[in-house]
Amino acid sequence: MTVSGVFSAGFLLAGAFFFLAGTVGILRFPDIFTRLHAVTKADNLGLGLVTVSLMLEAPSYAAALDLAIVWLLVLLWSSVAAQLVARDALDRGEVPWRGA
Amino acid sequence: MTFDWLLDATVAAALPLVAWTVARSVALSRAIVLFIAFGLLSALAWTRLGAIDVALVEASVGAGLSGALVMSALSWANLDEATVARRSVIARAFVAAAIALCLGAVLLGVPDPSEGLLGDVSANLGDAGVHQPITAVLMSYRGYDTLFELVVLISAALTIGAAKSARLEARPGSDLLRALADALLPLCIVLSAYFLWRGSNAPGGAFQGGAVLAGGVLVSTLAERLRRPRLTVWWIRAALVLGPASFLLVGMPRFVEGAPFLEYGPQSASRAIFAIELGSLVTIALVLASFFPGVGPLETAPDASSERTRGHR
Amino acid sequence: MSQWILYAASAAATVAIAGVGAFVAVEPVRRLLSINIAYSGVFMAFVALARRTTSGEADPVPHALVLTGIVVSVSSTALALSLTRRLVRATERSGRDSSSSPDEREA
Amino acid sequence: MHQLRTGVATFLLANVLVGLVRIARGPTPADRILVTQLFGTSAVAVLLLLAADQGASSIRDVALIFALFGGVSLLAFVRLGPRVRRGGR
Amino acid sequence: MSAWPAWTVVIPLVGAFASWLVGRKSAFVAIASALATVGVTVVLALEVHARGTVLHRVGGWGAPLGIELRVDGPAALLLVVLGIVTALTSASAVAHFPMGRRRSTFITLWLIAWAGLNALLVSADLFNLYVALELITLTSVGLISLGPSRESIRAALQYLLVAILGSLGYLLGVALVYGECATLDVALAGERLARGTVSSAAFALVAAGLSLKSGLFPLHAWLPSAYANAPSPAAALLSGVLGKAAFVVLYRITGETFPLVLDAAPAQIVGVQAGAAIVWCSLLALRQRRLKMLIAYSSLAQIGYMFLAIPIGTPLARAGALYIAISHAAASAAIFTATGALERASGNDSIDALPGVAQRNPLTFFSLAIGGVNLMGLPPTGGFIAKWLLVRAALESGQWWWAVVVLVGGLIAAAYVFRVLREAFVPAVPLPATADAPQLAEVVSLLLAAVSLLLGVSPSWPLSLAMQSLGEGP
Repeated sequence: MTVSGVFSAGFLLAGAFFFLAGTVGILRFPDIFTRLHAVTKADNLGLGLVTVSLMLEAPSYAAALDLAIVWLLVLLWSSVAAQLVARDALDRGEVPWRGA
Repeated sequence: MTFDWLLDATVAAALPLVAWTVARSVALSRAIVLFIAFGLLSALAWTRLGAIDVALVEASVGAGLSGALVMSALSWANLDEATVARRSVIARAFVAAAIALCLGAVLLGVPDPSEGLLGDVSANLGDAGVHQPITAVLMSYRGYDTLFELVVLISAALTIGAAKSARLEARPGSDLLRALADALLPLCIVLSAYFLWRGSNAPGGAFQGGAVLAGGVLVSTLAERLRRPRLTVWWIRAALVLGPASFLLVGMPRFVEGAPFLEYGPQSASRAIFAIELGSLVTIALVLASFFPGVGPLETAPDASSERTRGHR
Repeated sequence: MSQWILYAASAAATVAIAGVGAFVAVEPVRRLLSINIAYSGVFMAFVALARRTTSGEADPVPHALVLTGIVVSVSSTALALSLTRRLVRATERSGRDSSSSPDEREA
Repeated sequence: MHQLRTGVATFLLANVLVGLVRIARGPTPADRILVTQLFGTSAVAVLLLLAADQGASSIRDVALIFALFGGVSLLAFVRLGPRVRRGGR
Repeated sequence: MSAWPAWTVVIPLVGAFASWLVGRKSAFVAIASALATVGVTVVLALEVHARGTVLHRVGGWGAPLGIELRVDGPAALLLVVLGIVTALTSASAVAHFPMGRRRSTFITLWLIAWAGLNALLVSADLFNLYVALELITLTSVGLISLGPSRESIRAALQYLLVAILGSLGYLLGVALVYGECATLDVALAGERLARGTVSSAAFALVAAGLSLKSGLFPLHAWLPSAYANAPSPAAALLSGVLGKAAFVVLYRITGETFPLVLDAAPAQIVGVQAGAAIVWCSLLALRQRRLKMLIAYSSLAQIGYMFLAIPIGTPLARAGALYIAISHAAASAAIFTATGALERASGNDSIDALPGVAQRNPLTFFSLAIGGVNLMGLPPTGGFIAKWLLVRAALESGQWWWAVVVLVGGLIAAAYVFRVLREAFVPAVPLPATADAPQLAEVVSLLLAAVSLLLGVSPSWPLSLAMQSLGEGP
């Protein structure tokens, strides 16, 4: 395996770990505001790592650019989604969790 | 055992499982979100089966726009009330299993392998005017079907548009949302052009392009950056029928001269198909976007709002 | 087991489950969701059957049929949702006039 | 590399399926809708992995569309979904 | 190769777009395209009569790659008669809807539905038939939802959900056929389809889906409310013309795609459903208090007669079913139009309110009566010819019990028709203060009744078309 292959595999596994973390978060966190963090932060980091891993092995410059665009789009949506959901929850009168 | 097989098996097993949970959901919001998950899983299945065109349409129309459509039902449908009686789950499961077994046995009884029409499609690609087999089937070999499909879309839009359209509730949108909409709309326009262009030799085409454009318009209307398309404006009425009209206009000259209907002629085929795809893209985008005003939220009376919220807390 | 068999079996199960769900559903939106899923199952059958070729390249005709089918089923979904919404609105309006609509009595 | 990528893709898919438990649990519609973000992101990752694995740029287009439409249903929920006025209850 | 089959589809489609673009003043466009469409179908029928089945290869590809349009005798007959009924019915819409948005929406939807109907009648492709069916479904739903009340919307929604569930079965059957023989052409598939599990299952799915869409017993309960709550012109169109679309598809593919499975169990199950529909729905019609509901249930019984062609299966039975379809199209459109006119006059469609209304509008009531005679199957209407053919076919094939069912159905029909007709002769004292029925609707219902009479008086030309594809004279 080439050096870039080793790095690529490493990033990939790291990305998978963050996805796992995100899922654990959405299942275990106590309220919607904390779960929001799990979904929009951990998963995006996971996707970023996967993207980096694939960029290292990308066949062409255009393909790598494509990957970057996809990741940026997901980031954009996540940031807006997080804000929308949090605001919606506050509007409905949900109180953020303060620790048990 | 390879991971390829495991991946396919997971997708194939998850699909009926999610279908079951949707049918069994008491809360409507649960059924709807699972329905969106089903769209996503089936897009994965299309990809695994090599149907990239179908996956593209599923991702945009199936999971994206349909998801948004049914999501809007949450505002007025009976919310999470237990309208689904929990009766005879076992009987239902038994019936479903019996039907599934029969259907499965029949489906697996068809000849294997079978080439289908693959050979015919490839052999005639030279005359069709495009290199991508699926675009050739959609626009050339079975263009007649596609013409009717566009008319189906239009007649749905017409009926929906004939009702008084609902107003969007004017809760102020955030600056972030507006910024997102302003960034997405140009991107969607560029991407829809890209899919249209790509359709002649790779997966893509008028449907994918139209759906992407409709998505951009939808986000912009939800962010209150665009007015919803109104079917009373004359140029929107004209644009709505552009797709089938371009089929007829492109097909007519040679048809009148005695050629078969929708025969484009060997020299002009690829230009003809491009013109039709362009028209269809406009129709598809407009119709899909116009599906939304009809399914917006009710204007709630002040006294009714408190009752409406009870169900989902 | 070859890939198409896996998905064809999945299609059969999906159609059966969602079809039964559509028949027993009482409320229009839920019935609509089940019908949509059952359609996806039918489309899956088409696409799985297209995969039986020896060359590995799939038969494009079923793919095109499925594309047409998806668009047709989205139109009917949108129409059904619009009608449901009009129905709910009409019921609410008449309920507000006479305050005897079953929906409001429940609430 | 092929086995690794398909393996990770399978793992992510399993991850999504476990995440569906949150949809079952709720408790509010917003909690459920939040999960669409989880599976949107995961689906993009799975598709990108498959695209790289099969060397098919068209699969990357599917991922692109998923990314483009990733939040549309969530947005529709927030803007068109159940309404509550502040202090309405 | 002839261009006429494609023209039957293109003209109403162009008319629909033109009326959509013109908007409010779309009545002129409607009249022009209706005349042109009827003209084209007549020319096409003459060509079929002279030269046999007419073929058009769309795009020049031909089966199995492309879609073929093939018009045989029965299809040509249906094109002409259903076309004339459709055209006449829509004329009453001008009287029903005041000029405005609802009228122009009606006209556009009606023309699209007509295009879909013609597409369905000329198409020889299984998937194209599905798309045409869906087009007819969606436009029918649109037409129902133009009705006045909340019930219209409820009926439209119900109609849509049931219809797409029916299409699901049909589509699954098509998937099986394509999987088995790699073609979607109805005749080519028939050649390649061997007797076996797959073909039986495909037929069962297709027949189940289409009979659900037609409202065949026992899954019929959803249909009457659609007919009763739609605006009268739409109800006439639905019960007379559009409601037969699914049956026409089944008629075509039992003849061309599934001739081998006709003696198998699924066909006999369809027969039991048809017999039950004839008896049970006629009995239900007897119990109705609203005239529209009565006609709706009688339409369901008539659907049952048509489906009898499948278990009997002989050419004569097929001709009989076809004749039921066309004579009932004219008769039920006449009845619904007349009922609409009477309803306009009296304000409701209750049977008890009929006496006075009938005396004030004798002409309208006369067309109602002719339609009723057709439902009973008495001469000189087309209904008589149709039932005579069915009875003869049943006896000739040795399945005498279907003949009994046909006769019993006719007797019950006589009971409910006389129940309505009696009211005309009950003197109403004092004569209620009702308005006169709209003249246009009156004329239209008379013309429709005349069509159903004409089919009974001079059956030779229609019958020779109906039997043409079967290679046998009248």
